[in-house]
Parts: sequence; C-alpha cells; structure tokens
Amino acid sequence: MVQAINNAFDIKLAEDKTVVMFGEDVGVEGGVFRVTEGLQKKYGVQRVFDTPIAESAIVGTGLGMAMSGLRPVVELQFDGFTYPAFNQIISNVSRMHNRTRGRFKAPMVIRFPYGGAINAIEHHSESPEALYAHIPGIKVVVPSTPYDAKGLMISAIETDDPVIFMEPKRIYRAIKQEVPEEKFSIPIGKAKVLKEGTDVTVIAFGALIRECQKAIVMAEEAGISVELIDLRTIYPIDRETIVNSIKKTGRVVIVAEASESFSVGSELMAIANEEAFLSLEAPPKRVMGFDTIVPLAQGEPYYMVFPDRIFYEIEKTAKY
Amino acid sequence: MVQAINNAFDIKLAEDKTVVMFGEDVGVEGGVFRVTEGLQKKYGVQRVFDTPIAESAIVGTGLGMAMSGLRPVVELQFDGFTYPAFNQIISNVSRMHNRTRGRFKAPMVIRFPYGGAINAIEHHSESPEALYAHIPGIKVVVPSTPYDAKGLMISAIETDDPVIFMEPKRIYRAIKQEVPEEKFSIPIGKAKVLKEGTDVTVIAFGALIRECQKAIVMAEEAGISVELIDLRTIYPIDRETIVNSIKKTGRVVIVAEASESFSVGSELMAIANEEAFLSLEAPPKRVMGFDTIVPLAQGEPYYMVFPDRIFYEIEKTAKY
Amino acid sequence: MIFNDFNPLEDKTFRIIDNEGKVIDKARMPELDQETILNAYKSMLFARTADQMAVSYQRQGRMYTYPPILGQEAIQVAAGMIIREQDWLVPAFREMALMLAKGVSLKEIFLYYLGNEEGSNFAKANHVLPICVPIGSQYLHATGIGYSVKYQQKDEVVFPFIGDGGTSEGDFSEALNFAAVWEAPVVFTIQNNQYAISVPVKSQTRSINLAVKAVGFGMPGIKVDGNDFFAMYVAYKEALEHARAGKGPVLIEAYTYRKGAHTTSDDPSKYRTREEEKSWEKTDPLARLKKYMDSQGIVLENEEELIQSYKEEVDKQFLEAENFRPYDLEDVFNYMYVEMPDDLKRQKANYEQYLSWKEKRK
Amino acid sequence: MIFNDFNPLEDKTFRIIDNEGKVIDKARMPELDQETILNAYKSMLFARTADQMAVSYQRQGRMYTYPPILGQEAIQVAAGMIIREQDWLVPAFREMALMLAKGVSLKEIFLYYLGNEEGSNFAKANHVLPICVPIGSQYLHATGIGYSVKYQQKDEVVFPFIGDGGTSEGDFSEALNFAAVWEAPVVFTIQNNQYAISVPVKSQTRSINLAVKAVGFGMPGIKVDGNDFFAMYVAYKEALEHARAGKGPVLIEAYTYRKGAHTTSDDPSKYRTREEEKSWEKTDPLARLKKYMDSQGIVLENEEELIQSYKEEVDKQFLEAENFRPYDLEDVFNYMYVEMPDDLKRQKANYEQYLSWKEKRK
Ligand SMILES: Cc1ncc(C[n+]2csc(CCOP(=O)(O)OP(=O)(O)O)c2C)c(N)n1
Ligand SMILES: Cc1ncc(C[n+]2csc(CCOP(=O)(O)OP(=O)(O)O)c2C)c(N)n1
Ligand SMILES: [Mg+2]
Ligand SMILES: [Mg+2]
Repeated sequence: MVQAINNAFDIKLAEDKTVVMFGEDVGVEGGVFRVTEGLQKKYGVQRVFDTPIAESAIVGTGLGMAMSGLRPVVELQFDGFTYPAFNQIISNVSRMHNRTRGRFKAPMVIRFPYGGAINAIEHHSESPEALYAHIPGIKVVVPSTPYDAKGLMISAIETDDPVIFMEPKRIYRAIKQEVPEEKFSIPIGKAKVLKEGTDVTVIAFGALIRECQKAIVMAEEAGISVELIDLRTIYPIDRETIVNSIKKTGRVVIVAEASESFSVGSELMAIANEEAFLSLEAPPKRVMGFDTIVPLAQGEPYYMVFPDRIFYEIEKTAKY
Repeated sequence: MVQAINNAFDIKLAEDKTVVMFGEDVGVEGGVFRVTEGLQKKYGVQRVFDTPIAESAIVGTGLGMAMSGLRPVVELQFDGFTYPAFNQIISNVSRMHNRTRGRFKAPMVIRFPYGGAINAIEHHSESPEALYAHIPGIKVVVPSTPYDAKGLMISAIETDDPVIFMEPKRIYRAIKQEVPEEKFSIPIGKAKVLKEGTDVTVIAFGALIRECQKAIVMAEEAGISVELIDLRTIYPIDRETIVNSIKKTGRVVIVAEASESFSVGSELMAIANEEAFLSLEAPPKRVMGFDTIVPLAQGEPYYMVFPDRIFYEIEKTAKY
Repeated sequence: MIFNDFNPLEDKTFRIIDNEGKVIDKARMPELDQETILNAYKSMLFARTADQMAVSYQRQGRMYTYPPILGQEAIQVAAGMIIREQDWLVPAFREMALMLAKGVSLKEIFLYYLGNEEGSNFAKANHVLPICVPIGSQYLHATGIGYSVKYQQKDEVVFPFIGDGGTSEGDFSEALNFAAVWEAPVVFTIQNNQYAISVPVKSQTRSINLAVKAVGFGMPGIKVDGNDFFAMYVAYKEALEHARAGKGPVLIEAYTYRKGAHTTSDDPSKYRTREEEKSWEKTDPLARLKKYMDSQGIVLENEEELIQSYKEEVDKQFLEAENFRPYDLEDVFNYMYVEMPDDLKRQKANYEQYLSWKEKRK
Repeated sequence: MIFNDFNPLEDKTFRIIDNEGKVIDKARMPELDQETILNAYKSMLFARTADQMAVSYQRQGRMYTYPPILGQEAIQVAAGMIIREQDWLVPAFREMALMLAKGVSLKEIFLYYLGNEEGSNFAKANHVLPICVPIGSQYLHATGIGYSVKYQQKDEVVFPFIGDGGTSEGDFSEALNFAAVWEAPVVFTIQNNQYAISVPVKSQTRSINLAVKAVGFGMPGIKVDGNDFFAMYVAYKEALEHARAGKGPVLIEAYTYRKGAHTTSDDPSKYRTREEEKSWEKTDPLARLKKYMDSQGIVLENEEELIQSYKEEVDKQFLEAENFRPYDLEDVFNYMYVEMPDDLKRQKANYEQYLSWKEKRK
C-alpha cells in the first residue's frame, strides 16, 4: 500500500504543479513509513518538504495554500498527533467553503497512518474516524487495499472538498497486490460489496477488512453465508449500498477498531434502523474496541478485533 | 442557572482550598456570562483568575495542577473555542490516570457554555458532546435545570475523574427555579425520568429538555403518552434507565442539537438495539441538527430543533 | 530601514507626529501630497462614522453584535493605502476600516452581523479572507498563503491581523515560526489595543512589548505608535518593500487603544477606569491627524455636511443589508460541500416534509 | 548570575571545560569534591551502558522500541544532581538517565518499552511524570504544577524537558508564556540535540538559537554547552536558586548532539553524514569529563569491572521486566476511571463470554 500511495503522489505531482506535499519528515526522510520516499528528490524541495513540528501549523498553512491556488497534501505523522490540528480542521478547514458561500474552496488532503496492532508505544495506535466523521464539511476516506488506496488518493487530491485520508498502517506492507501503473481513480462516497452473501452483512473498513475476510472463511465453513461491505468512505456514508445489503440479509455485524461508544458502529446501527427496520431479524451488532485507551503492546491482544471474535459475533447474529 | 452554578462554586471554594478557578475573563469580569461573578473578590486572585488567551494552556496547566494536589475548574469561553484544547483533553487529561495505573489522578472540571439559538456569531453555537463522549477516560455532563446544574457541578468538582461540564447557554437565565442554598449533589452517570408515559420514550438533555416538554404537551393533547428522560450525563451513559423505558414503550425519539451523524443520537439508537431489540415497535428516531455547520442567526430557525418538529416526530413514531 | 532603527528589545516606539500633531521625526516623514492626507483623514472619518452607526444599529436591536474599531482607525487606513489589489488581507474581526479599503462593502459587513453568511461572500473584494473568530487561527492561513504566492512566484504580499490577546495562542507562534522558516512574504500585524475583552495586556504576557516576540523566530519586529497615521503608513510601506524584496516576514505591533467596548455586549466600566480612558483621549488618531493638517493649512471643508453624507451612505448600506433576500433552507445546505452529498439531500428532504406537514396543520 | 552574563541575543554559550577537558572559565567552575565528580562520571557511565544495552535488547527483538540518549548524558546527570526529591521532573521521552536519578528503576523503563503501562507506575520515584509522547504537551503540565506548588507555598521546583523540534509546537510557547505571567518556579530545558528525527534544527527555526525564545516571554534564557558536565551543573544550580527565590521561570538550552538514532527504528544515515557525526565525537560528554578527571588525577579504578557490574545490573533489571507478571484483561479496563463505570463492566463481561466460548471451542 505504501508503494501504491507513493505512486498516486508521483502521478499527481507530475501532472499538476499546484500539488505540494509536506509534513514532519516527509521530505529528506520520505516519511517515517516511507510513503513519500523519493518524491522530494524527484520534485524538489519546493514541492515536497519537511516542516517544523507543529500539526496545527501544518494543517492551518495547508488551508491557506488551498485557498490561494494550491492543492496541498499534508501528512500528520500518526493518528495520535492529529489532535493538535483538531481546531484548524473543525473550525477552519471544514468551514471555509460554507462560511464564504463557496467563494473560497479548500481542496486539501490531510493524511495520516492510523490504527493499532503494530506494537507501538502510546498515541501511535488510534482510530479517530468517528471524531472526524462527525465534523460537517470534510470527507473521511479509509482504503483497505493498495489498489483502493491509489484510486481513492487520486480522487482525494482531485476533490475540491477537504479530505481526511486515513491509512491503515498495519497493512501498509502486508498486502501484495498488482496495482496498475497508470492513473485511475475510485469515487469517494461509494462503498464496495467485496463479497455477496445472504445470511449476515458484515460492514468494515481499512485494516479490519482482512480480519473480516478471515472470519468469513470460518463462517462459511459453519454454513453461514456472509456479505462483506467495505465502506471505503466514512463520510459521506453510502447509505444505499449498506441498506440494500441489510434489507437482503436482515442481519448486520459492524467491525471496527475504535472504542464502540459514539462511533462509526453506532452510526451504522442508526442507519440500519432508520432505513431497514422492518427487515431486521436480529439486533445489529458492533464488534469494536472497548471504551478504553488502546493498551500498549502487551494489552493489544485483548483490545484488537481478531477473526475469532468476529466469527463469534457473526455466528451469534446468524443464530439469533 | 448562572446563579446556581455560581453558588456551587461558592460552596466548593469556601470548603476546599484546593479548588481553583481560571480561564479567559473569569476573574475581574466574572465571565462573559457572569457565571464566576464576585468569586475573585471573595476568594482572591490566587484562586479565581484570568489567563492569557490560550485554551490548550488553560487545560494543560489545569492538568498539571490536578496532578499536584489541586482541583482546578477551568472555563473555556465558548463551545467553539474548546478545540484548541482538544489535544490536551484527549491525549493527556483523559489518560493520565490510566497511563500511570492510577498513580496520578486528574480531578478537574472543564466547563463551557454550549449550544445555539442565541443569535450568536460563528463558533458560538456548537454542541460538541459526541466528540467528547467518544473519548475514553473523561465524563461528560450536561444539566438541564438550575437545580441539576448545582448538584451536578458539585459532584463534578468532587469526582476524582476529569469531567467535561457543558452548560446550556440559552437557558442560562431562562429558567426560574428555587434552588436550595445549602450543599447537595446529584450523582454523575445517572439519567432522570422527568415524566412517566407509556407510548413513546423521548430522550434529551440540556437546553432541549424544555423544547421536549413543550412538544410533549402537544403530544398528550393528541392522546400520546410520553415518557421523558433527561440524560444528565452523556458518558458514562445510564443504559439501565434508558433501556427500561424503551422496553416499556417500545418507541423512542431522541432529541439533540448537534449534527445527527456519528452523534449521541446514533449511540442511543445503538443502545436501543443492543438492549431492547425485541421490544422495539417502531424504528428509534433522532430529531437533531443537520450535518451542517450551525448557521448564523438568520438560518438558525431551520437548524434548531423546536417543539413543533419534535411533536411531528413523536406522532410519526407513535403511529408507526 | 526602520526595522533596524527601532529595536523592540530596547522598547523603542516608532512615531512621527506627537499628540499635538507636531512632526517629531522629520527625516522619516513620508512625502504625501495634501490630497492624499486629506483622503486618509476622510477615510478615517468615514470609518468612524460607520463604526458609531453600527453600534447604534445594534443598540436599536437591528443588529446582533458588533466589535467597534473606535480608536484604531489610523492603523487600518494607513495599511489600506499600502496594501495593493493583489495583496491578501487576512483579518481577525476588528478590521472594518481595512476591509472597506480592500473593497468589502459596508453592506456585507452589516449583513454578517445581521446573521447571514452572505456577509462573508465579498462580491468585489479581491483576496480578502472572511473575519476569523477562532483567535489566532487566521495567522496560519496567512503563512500558508505566503508560501503559496512565493511558490507561484506572484508579486503578492499577505497582511494578517491579530489582537494583543491573540499573541498568547499557540497558533500565533507557530505561524511566525513557519513564515520565518519559509521566508514567506507576510507582514504580521498585532493591533495592541491594550485589552482582550476585560484582560489587560500586562496580564497577557511579561514580554517588554509585543514586537519583541519576533526575536524568537528570527524575524524583524517593530513597535509603532498605532494612533500616528504617518508612522503606520511608513511602517507598512517599508514592510511591503521588505516582503516584496524576498526578505521574508516582519512583525508590526501597532500600539493603540480600544476606545469602545469589546463588542456591543461588553461593558468596559467593569474592568477599567474613566481616568485611563481619558488619558488615551489625547492620542486619538483622528484628532492628531487633524491637528497636523491644521498646522499645515490642509483644510477639510464642510466637515458637517461630509459627515452627513457619510451617514446617509452608511444608512443606505445598512438598509440594503436589512432588506437582503430572506434566508432560505437552501442556504443552510448548499455550501457544505462543493457538491451536496446524498446525506444532506436526504436531511433536507425530510425537513421539507416536516415543513409541509406544518403548513397543512395551520 | 550566569543568566545575565551569557546573553542568548549575542549567541553566547556558557561553557566551563573545553573539548580537551581543560577549564576555560575558572571563575565559574563549581566546587565539587573528587568523589562527587567521580560519582557523576559513574552515573554517566551507567546510563551509557544501560542505553547501549537497551538498543541491543531491541535489536534482539526483546523490546519494541527505544529512544537512545547516547551523547546527552551530561545534561541529565548534572540535572539529576541538582533536582531534589521534592522537585518535579516532567520528561519528554529522552530522559532515561535523569529518570534514573529521580528514582525510576530501569526495570520500569524497560517494562514500558516492553509494552506494559506498569512501566509508568514508578514505585519509588517521587514527583516524576510518565514520559510524554505528544510533543510539547508536557510543558503545559509543568507550568500548571509550577502554579500549584507556588499556590500551596511548597518549596518545590519543576523541571520540564523538551527537544529542539518540540519548540515549534504551540504548547511550548503557551507554557512559557503562562509560566512567566504566573512567575511560576519552572526550569525549562530544551535538549537541543540538533535533530528532530530527520529534520535538523536549522529547518526548525530561524532564531539564532533556542535560548533566545525566552525573550519573547520576558524570562531569562541561556544557551549552555550540553556536553560540558560542569556548565550544565552550574546552570541547573543557578536555575534552581532563581526559581526557589521566587524569581519565576528560566529557559535553558542544552546544546548537544544525538549520537544515536532517533529510535531503534530510525536510520540516521538517510539524513546526515558520517563527517558530521565524527565532528561531534570530540565533544562527547563522557570523554570530556574523563579528560578533565585525568588532568586532575581523579582516577576511576577498575573501569572494565565496573562496566561489567553495570551490565549485570542492567541485565538483571531487564530480566525482571521481561518476567513481569502477564498482562491481564483487567489491566485494560481497571484504570480508565477511578471507579469502573457500568459500560466498561459490561464490555469486559461480554469479552469474558467470548473468551470462554473460545476456550470451549479448543
Ligand atoms: C480561540 C478563541 N478563544 C476565545 C475567543 C473569545 N474571544 C473573542 S474576542 C476575545 C479577546 C480578543 O482580544 P484581542 O486578541 O486583544 O483582540 P481585540 O478584541 O482586542 O481586538 C476573546 C477571548 C475566541 N474568539 N477564540
Ligand atoms: C505532537 C507530536 N507530533 C509528532 C510526533 C512524532 N515525533 C516523535 S519524536 C519526534 C521528533 C522530536 O524531535 P525533538 O523535539 O528534537 O526531540 P528528540 O527526539 O530529538 O529528543 C516526532 C516528530 C509526536 N511524538 N508528537
Ligand atoms: Mg486587544
Ligand atoms: Mg532533537
């Protein structure tokens, strides 16, 4: 996935001089995960560069650039370090277009690696998608494969709205997939049915798609037919795809890594109720993180959502 | 309510020397809403004081104080100006106890006026409760009456966990109520059934309780018996009270002012499903703000939730 | 370069005329012809008239709130004469006179305080950001624009504004730091009007002045008498040249006094004395410039009539704002995204259903 | 007062011994007896031994990550000699030697990097905060503690640490500002080790040095040779006295070099040259102190054996950390709140049900 995102950047930097890219260690170093590797060499220090350590400034100056003719793609080094920029995102980036009735646009991408299960120290394992999805005026995108990452990143850079782009760090290098070299894009705001099925709908995104796929193998062995939906975009959420599937299966299991309360899981359950109440044959179920801080490495095995636990909940829901 | 909160402060400042109170304009001025009026005069500039304009510092230094023997009660001037402190709240305040396995506690209250319908300019009308409720390690409290405000504030100051205390600014002076002068407290984490009923459960909190009460008058006139629950605490949420009511009525309408997606409304719908699925006779319904910025004064009448609209949804839910 | 001559570390203040309008720094007095000076005074007078009327509209209950600029006119009119069409104005929220100079209409400003976002949709102003309420955050936007125009090799300079209180926000420091590292063409102004709502600047910081904050970021800083039109004019002129010459950002502390209330909902008598207010009276920027004009025989003819015509103009614009087309449901939804997502369409449609139910019930 | 004598505006650096261990500022050389100096050296040696072993544990795959302090020992050992039991240490994340001095055990430090929160639950250290990963945020906690101890009239001083990169965060500036306004007893240290991961300090700021940032907040600042044990010792000694005397905060820039990698997952050869690394070799704090000791006839006997005994001690502590009781489900839930709320009890119970299902399936 690192490669695919890097390739998306390469394409956009090459074809559009207004694209610039910056953040902590993204230039010389090429990013702590090497996502921007080689780009400064190729496109120069004016277009791909390191900044001082100040996330509010990275996002705030990015907004200024976006309002004056550029398309900044800014990196925040980790999920846990996006919060110093929270004020700029919620108070400025997300509103500029609305506040000025469209006179100014804010075409910028705010990207960061997110999620746990990499044995990291504190503040390096967070899944803040619900916080960002609750903010009107931004789009929140999470890819689950290298192919999707490239196509969605190209769309994100080309969208005239600001986009939060969350990269599932634990599968940065885990999935090998052939990704076409040429430019292509995947629309923001559309979910994807990864697998059709009839008994239970499983909805997930990002790194947990893989875990779900493993759980689904177990479920199918147990005779349960599962439909798997990859959200791809958290907001604007693709109600149609979600609801069609739930109407078909009548049962839904939502899988994500963040704390479950006030989360994307909650919202999906709300949608299931609003749009498919009469089709529901079992209570929608979320399989998510606890309402705790993500523990350090030794505690992660409890907190993280593994295939076992997903299967356990799929089975319970199917049998309900 | 301003009076009642001021009175709670007066009591705590008098009986506990470790209580200190600060923020922008809280000292000399007594707060832009006069909530801390007279307290600096009475307790001195060491205990009630003005700070420079820096919300991250107000919360961050507050945490330092809380870790070293004090019980700071800090004011952030408005809902929309809590975000510069977001990083301190989510990365530091909420975690210190867990990170140090209880070696340090963070007994502090972060209070601010929230909500709209006061014809304010931008950033003065927000309802960020979902953002804070999603953060593990803090408690989120919202009173709906002067009496509750006093009792909950006393609890908030006495609790050893950090508390976000949201004050419904539009009813700061709207409700006249006799509040006992002496000290009393109301437990955090418990909802209150304000009115019993059999057909529909309405769940709300803060300023919208009043709007719900007006809607309920309309509903009862239309022959619908409504049970009204005031959440009082958003997190930890009182599942028991909520669920008992939904089990009884089978129908639930959730009323709040924030954008509906990924909100407290979503969570309540999730809870209804998890705990009362078989009792549900109609889809749980949320009556909330749109997924837009709160508009300026001229647009507020569309955005804000008024009794009319609440009644409309109660009726639809009752008839479902 | 005045930036070298007035070292903020020694707490020097750049000043050209004294409170009596007498030139005390002849060498630096700008060469301005009489008409230009007269026009500057007229702009200050217009701004003051509009400002006072805004306060009274609010008192009449015809406007929700308003932050007066009373006493800060010289800074803004001087800046307005230097800032070019292509330059960027990044205001805080107390820059009414400067916004007018940049082509924002009074009608738009009023519309904003009448509670309509169209008041930030400036029809004729080029490169003017909307006011920014979250204090300090605008400084970062300015630095970003500075990077942007430099990258695009445009001859544009960025002029962000902030108050004395705003210098305490982390964003203030981050913006100066980034601008210095990027050598961005940004002229930062602090309008030090001595108060942040009720909090005096001495409770805001222990630095000897605010200009000195530039030192920590390796950029020039200068403290200027903000009620001295000529000093402000020269400061901005040199700052613009500095930035255009590719020498990076500068910081200007414009030392002034907020003669009015913080906003129309504030009562300064709670936190400052009449004596203090009076002691600042003699520094009033209009009075000082007028005294200078008097001494030079620059005559403003028919001042009463002029003010009367200003009042009529202001009132005309206010009425236009008051009679702006009614706010529509569309206006809540239309601008959240460049294209409205389905979720918003659904919410809007649901609301319309409710509206038609309500209509029927009547 | 050294704070008056070494003006950061003139980019002066306070230094007592040169790279050859020769005393170049006799007047300011502290009076320390031989044993004290010997012990200081031993502490540095122990820290270096532990640091290098930590890196190798990580390489062996026995620890998840670790940020080496190699090259920064003098600062921390000197500070550790001044900071009293009742004083507060507010670390960033590269203060291992100083944490040891304050009573944190190596076992605890290792336990943290072995992925267990118990590693922040220091059993014997008084007034030591856990390491703080969100850069800059800890500076505010220190200022708050400063207010707190002053308010409570306690004889306690607060010692927060940050890196050169951290000075760019808004929290850094806000913390200095509040501390100055409150005249809080806080001794701020910047360990300027020239790099923030891959970014050199010259890309971090344009200020002539980092100590000068104090000026913008009206507090004393000083740049000290961080690899000169004696200079650091004197700087901390005077800073402590300054703070205890109620004179408010000070800022110390400890000028040093991160000889190792940023953390064990970093490769410095991507962003700096061997030449640069070599040029700093001659400033090594241990080597310098050793040369001084040699010149004074202060002899460290049986150095090899000593290091061997240190290694054994370190290994013993590491094994204790490795053999710490297994992490339990309780450990995830128990400390979120002072009392566990029902929601967490429910989630825990549900998880236990799942675990028993899993058990049965086996
Ligand atoms: C981030 C933030 N915090 C608090 C406020 C509330 N507030 C509005 S104006 C003001 C004082 C501003 O003082 P100053 O910067 O000196 O500007 P002035 O009003 O004097 O022009 C405050 C605290 C705000 N708008 N934004
Ligand atoms: C708020 C925040 N942003 C980013 C990071 C990621 N990060 C960890 S260490 C580091 C560099 C720190 O450099 P410096 O302050 O000089 O300290 P040093 O590592 O050199 O001791 C960065 C960017 C972080 N920990 N916190
Ligand atoms: Mg001011
Ligand atoms: Mg460093």
